[in-house]
Amino acid sequence: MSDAAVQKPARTAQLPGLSALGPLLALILLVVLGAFLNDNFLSQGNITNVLARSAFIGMIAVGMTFVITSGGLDLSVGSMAAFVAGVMILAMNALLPAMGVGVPLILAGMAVALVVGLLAGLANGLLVTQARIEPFIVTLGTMGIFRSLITWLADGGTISLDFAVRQLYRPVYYSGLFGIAWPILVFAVVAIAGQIAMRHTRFGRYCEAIGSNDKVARYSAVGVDGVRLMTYVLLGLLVGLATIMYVPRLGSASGSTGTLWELEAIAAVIIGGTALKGGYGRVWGTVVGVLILSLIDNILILADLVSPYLNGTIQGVIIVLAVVLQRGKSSA
Amino acid sequence: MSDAAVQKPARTAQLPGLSALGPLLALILLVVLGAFLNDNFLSQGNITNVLARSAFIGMIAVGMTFVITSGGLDLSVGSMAAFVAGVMILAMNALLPAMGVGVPLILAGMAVALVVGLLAGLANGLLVTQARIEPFIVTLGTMGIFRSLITWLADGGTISLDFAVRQLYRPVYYSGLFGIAWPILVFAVVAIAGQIAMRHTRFGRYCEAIGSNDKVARYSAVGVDGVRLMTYVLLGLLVGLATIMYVPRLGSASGSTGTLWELEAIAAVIIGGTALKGGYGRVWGTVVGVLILSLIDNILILADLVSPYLNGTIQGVIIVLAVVLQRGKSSA
Amino acid sequence: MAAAPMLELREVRKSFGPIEILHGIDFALHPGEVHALIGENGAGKSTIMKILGGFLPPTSGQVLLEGRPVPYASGAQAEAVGVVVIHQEFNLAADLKVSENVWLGRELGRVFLDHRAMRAGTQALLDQLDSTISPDARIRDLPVSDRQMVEIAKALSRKARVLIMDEPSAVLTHKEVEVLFRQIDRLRAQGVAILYTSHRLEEVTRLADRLTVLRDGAVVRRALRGELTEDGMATAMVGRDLQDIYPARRHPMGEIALDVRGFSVPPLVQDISFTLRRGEVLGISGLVGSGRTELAEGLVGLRPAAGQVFRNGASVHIRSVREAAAHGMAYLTEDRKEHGLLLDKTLRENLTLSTLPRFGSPFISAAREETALTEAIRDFDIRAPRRDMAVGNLSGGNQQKLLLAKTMLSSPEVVIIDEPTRGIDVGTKSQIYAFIDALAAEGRSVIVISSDMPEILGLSDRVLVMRQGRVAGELDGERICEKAVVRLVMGTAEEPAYV
Amino acid sequence: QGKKAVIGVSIPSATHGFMGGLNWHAQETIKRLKATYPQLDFVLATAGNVGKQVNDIEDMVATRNIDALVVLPFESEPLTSPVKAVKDAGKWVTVVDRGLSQPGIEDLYVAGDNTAFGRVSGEYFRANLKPGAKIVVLRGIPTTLDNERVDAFQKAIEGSGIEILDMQHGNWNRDKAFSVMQDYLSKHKKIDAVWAADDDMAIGVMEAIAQSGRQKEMWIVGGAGMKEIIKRVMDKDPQVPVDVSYPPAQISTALEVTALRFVSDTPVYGRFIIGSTLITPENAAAFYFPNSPF
Ligand SMILES: Nc1ncnc2c1ncn2[C@@H]1O[C@H](COP(=O)(O)OP(=O)(O)OP(=O)(O)O)[C@@H](O)[C@H]1O
Ligand SMILES: Nc1ncnc2c1ncn2[C@@H]1O[C@H](COP(=O)(O)OP(=O)(O)OP(=O)(O)O)[C@@H](O)[C@H]1O
Ligand SMILES: [Mg+2]
Ligand SMILES: [Mg+2]
Repeated sequence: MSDAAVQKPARTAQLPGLSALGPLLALILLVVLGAFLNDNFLSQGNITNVLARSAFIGMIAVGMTFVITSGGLDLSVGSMAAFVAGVMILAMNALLPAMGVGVPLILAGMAVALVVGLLAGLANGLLVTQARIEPFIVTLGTMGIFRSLITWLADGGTISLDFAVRQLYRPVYYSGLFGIAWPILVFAVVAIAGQIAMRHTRFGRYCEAIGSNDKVARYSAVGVDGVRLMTYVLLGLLVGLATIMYVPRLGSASGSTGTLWELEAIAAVIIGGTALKGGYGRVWGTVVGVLILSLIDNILILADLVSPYLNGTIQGVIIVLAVVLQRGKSSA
Repeated sequence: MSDAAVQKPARTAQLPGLSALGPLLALILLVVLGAFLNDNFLSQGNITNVLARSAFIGMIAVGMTFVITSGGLDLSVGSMAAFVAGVMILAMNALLPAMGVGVPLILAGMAVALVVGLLAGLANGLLVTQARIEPFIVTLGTMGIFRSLITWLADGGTISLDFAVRQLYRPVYYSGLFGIAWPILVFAVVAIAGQIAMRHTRFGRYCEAIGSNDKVARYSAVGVDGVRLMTYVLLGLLVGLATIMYVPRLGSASGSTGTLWELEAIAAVIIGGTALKGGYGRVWGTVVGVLILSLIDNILILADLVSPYLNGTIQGVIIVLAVVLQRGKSSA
Repeated sequence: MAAAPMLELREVRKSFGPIEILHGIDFALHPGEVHALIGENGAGKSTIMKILGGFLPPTSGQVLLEGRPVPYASGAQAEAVGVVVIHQEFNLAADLKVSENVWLGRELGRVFLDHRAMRAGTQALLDQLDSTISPDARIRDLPVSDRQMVEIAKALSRKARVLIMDEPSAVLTHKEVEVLFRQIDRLRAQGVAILYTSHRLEEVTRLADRLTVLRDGAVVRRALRGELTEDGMATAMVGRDLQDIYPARRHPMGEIALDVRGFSVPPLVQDISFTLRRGEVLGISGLVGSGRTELAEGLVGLRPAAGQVFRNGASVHIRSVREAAAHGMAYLTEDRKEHGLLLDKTLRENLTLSTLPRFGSPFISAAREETALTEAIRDFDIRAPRRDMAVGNLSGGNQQKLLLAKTMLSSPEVVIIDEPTRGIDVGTKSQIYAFIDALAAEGRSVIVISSDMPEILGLSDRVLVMRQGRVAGELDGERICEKAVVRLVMGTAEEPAYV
Repeated sequence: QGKKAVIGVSIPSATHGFMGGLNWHAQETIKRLKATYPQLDFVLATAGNVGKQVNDIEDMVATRNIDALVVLPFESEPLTSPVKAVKDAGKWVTVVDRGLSQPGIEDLYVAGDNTAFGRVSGEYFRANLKPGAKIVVLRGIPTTLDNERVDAFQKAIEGSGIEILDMQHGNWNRDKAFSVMQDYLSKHKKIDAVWAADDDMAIGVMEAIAQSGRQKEMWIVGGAGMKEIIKRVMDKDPQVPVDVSYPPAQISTALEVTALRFVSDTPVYGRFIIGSTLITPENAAAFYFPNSPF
């Protein structure tokens, strides 16, 4: 009797269709376009530049992927980065007389960045999970708060790292290992770890479950609030890490540091195929999204365009087109 | 047998609980605070200023309420307003030689603003409903596009309305009826119409249904794409209307017109109690949200605070607090 | 008497807001026994189950596990001590895959997830259930019946001492129900205490060692196996005698209202042809996954489809439910949670959603909506503690009744009803059958898709059987009998047409 | 002559009036120079934030092989080392308007004078207001540059008995300035003068004052030299008695002088500081560019 059932065409799992590869396709098209527009586009120097500068947004976007996957949002990351950078520089300058210029001072600065990032993320996370305020509002609030705190700390101007310390710290952005710049290495590690965490650990699984249906997750013994909190803390930590790579690049922080990073990070996540409503996260997609956004900027410089005023138009069109390529998915 | 059901106290529609009144409470607290901090706060002049200023964001936020309620989002409204204002001014300046200074010219300008707004909204809506791209991405793209188009039209500078036309047009912002400024009146009409549309027409009901579960809406013979498209078109029209009230104020538009209006509008909607995920919209809440945001700015300037650098901190804290007052709801 | 109770309720009361739903329930589950809980829609069965499973706290009274107050305050904690619930509403994350759902909260693997082991474990469970669902399928893409099988697999994977099942069979066909029963028998033999509820009383007769009948939140009858006949149960539940629940049939039929030729709904449904007359009730039978739902959704424009459809002789192309409605066709979905009702909206908003234009233009008349709701509550016997409550808080059967009322509000000429009495109590079933009969009597045409064999047999003028997306055969008049239908459904013999 | 000399130009994008003017002058000058000197090529990039500007400069070096860089730093500190890297790579560097935080990097420095901008304004207030006069100030976007201007202004009026009632950020934005001024007007019964510190903000301020009908009560000093404001000064508008120059055309000077370096042998090293002057009805004509968008 059960033969009938066996005869039924076994329903096979769908292959990752064209839709999943959409952003990748867009990325490849951009690379081809770039190579076509300018011979130096594929030079090691240019590739290093593009990848290294993607690293900040990239790390943040990886963290953002978890937040969004679990149904949250964080608008504060740009301001948070500015704030963390400011506090980090102030701390290093303050410790300088006591510790002198040296690796310990740099390490202390890095520790400060991570701790401040963690605390900032914790604040967001607690407001979301404990006070139960919409993430949009919480992080809109903290976005303003961090931004104004850094402006205030900088007295409206710029907080600069002591010049001697700066010289010692510079290589963290500008040099690297085996010819690969540090930010690229760190970003790669974060991305791979993120991808593994999303696909192969409980944490990633729980983020997806919570984003898909938090009630079901709660019924299934998933510590919903804990996981949510963790996503914000993780994001805060990654903001701290991004700052660690950012400060040696520019050696200063001001009220305008990191403006609009949040929008770029969220855009990268969504372009990469993660659902804004949560429930499905794709870390490698986010990395592709970040690269797409960086490449657009890079290509705009490669070619001489009609008017710099129209950059935004081209950017906007490319972003939309990149997503049209994965239309199949979002229509589902 | 079925008596049991019928006997039940039928029509005791639930009283709006404390949670629903949360934003209202926050508004009242702010007013009390303002009155306490400065004697002029409740002066007619100040109240008129605050309300009239709120009108642009307010009208846009009313439209945004429908977009968000039906599960969408529009990040492009600020840039769209700048673009519409620019095109409107250019059109009026261009028509001036032919039409001369007069009411017909102003009316022509208004018509241009409405049509351009409508078309811009239509573009967003079609990309969302026909090309099936995530609203976040679509409107992030068009945000960049509109912004760069206005900058390009203005050649990086400011587009100014002809002085004589300006003089004729000014009263549309500065004067009013029965001592109430026009922008306030128009905003009030929009808000009331919006509230009625949300609560008492099919359109509003469909927006909520689509945002709540678009599949159910589709299975229930609701023209899901049509309604979604309508929300973007309506928002575009309201951006046009807001522009009509905005242009007579300063008579100019530039690349910096309307920056961050989108964030303010969305924040107002969410503070007002509409769910960011869609499914539940509250137009009067949005109005309260807009007023809260305007009042915070107003109070910050009227009161003498520690440092203007910290304005953002206070703003952020108040926004979060305003929402804590309706915590009950969002935790549900 | 059997061993000491495993799980027990003493004097349990439960109120939602000011309304008391359970009025002092005493109730016990014993190891190695199947205990059936039956009652009308809204009697409080699901509520009792949620209290037992730790998902709801009782307002007063005690819940005891092996004689001691339960050591859990949430469903998750209850599961940890072996009290497992299969909910009436699905408890699956739609974006996740089957195996991900089965293991949710108890994933295998130390640091990294052991995908292979979990997949294999899921496959083994599904095999045990004779199911062909892929462990890698996303829940979102599965039909309700498959989701129910996943729910069962998920529950079986938990090492249960107490297994509580809230209408697990409502969405299953005969064949799957058999599979389920085999599993229940196996667990009973292993000494698991099982609580079962269903509106199909023959299942209760087949399974239950012990029976509790609930009415309006109070226990009205307790019985042991064999003490009550199905009629007796129905009488105890409803509080009055029930006549034959199927209407005396046969109306004069009119001309052809719907003519479907060579209709395909990719990927499964191929080349379907049938006709439907005015005043006719056409039953569609088939296994889970045979494509009945796809066919129906294709017909009303919910899925892309190919082929010809004629309404009253005129060729029509229907691309959306709106167009279907314009041609007088309506479809009642089998998936009321995902496709049927807005769970966070009130009864009124749900009832009128598909027919809003009738309630006033440009402004909706709330008064007329209220009137319609009052009528729906009366006609369909919808039991709601409050009229302005969210539909998600209604009992499952009452949601189904509301969905029926909503579909019927459009007074369609041709109505396709997918699983009309899913989760509906016996008392109300006869009302719904009478209603369907009345539709036919008015000269409307009805298609009933059902996994409930007696229902197909009792209602249909003609039966269409589907297998693997194709028409396996058609039966009418005297040829409609259980054997013939089953044979076609299973594809085990040639068409018994000339018997 | 095989290879063209490439000059990279990196400036902030046109987010407010002054920068809009600067963008316009940059583009016009590039057009003109390209036409005049076919052996020159230009790469123009505009950036909305510091990070983007650093990226642009990196890209110009890596992909466009620039021979010279003309840069108006978004902020001084963070651009110092990226620009230094360009210099170290052997390129010509011209810095415009905002100096780098380390001296001696640039070959050519063309700038306005922020301190003078604040001081000249302050001195006008000091000379034209009685002790005890009350003024309000609108500040720009919180930046070092804004701080310099405000500090110089405050220093210039020190001891004059002029009271600053309020100082809030108007972000060099008309709309924001409008609403800040509206609030000042509700808050303060008596205001003798407004230092709007920027002509865009001055426009917003004037509208707010016009609305309150208090035009007679106070005058306004903006800054930068927007054509509408210069026109009013020329026309002896009592509300806008003077303006303070801070010419967006400085970018043209920088570009022209840099170009000169590549088309002739003229030695062009050095510093060109374009002072801020008080624009009065007498000299206004010299500052009036009716074709500029600014
Ligand atoms: N969260 C809630 N809030 C308000 N009322 C509720 C809630 N949950 C259940 N109820 C009410 O409690 C009553 C009992 O519901 P329950 O789901 O236990 O019924 P049931 O016996 O399972 O019925 P069915 O056979 O239809 O599934 C119903 O009237 C229902 O509306
Ligand atoms: N070859 C196939 N490829 C992909 N999906 C398939 C295939 N065969 C069947 N399906 C899926 O199986 C399901 C068919 O079930 P459908 O709901 O139409 O059956 P049904 O007869 O209505 O059964 P029930 O309603 O009782 O579940 C559909 O979801 C369909 O997508
Ligand atoms: Mg139930
Ligand atoms: Mg079906």
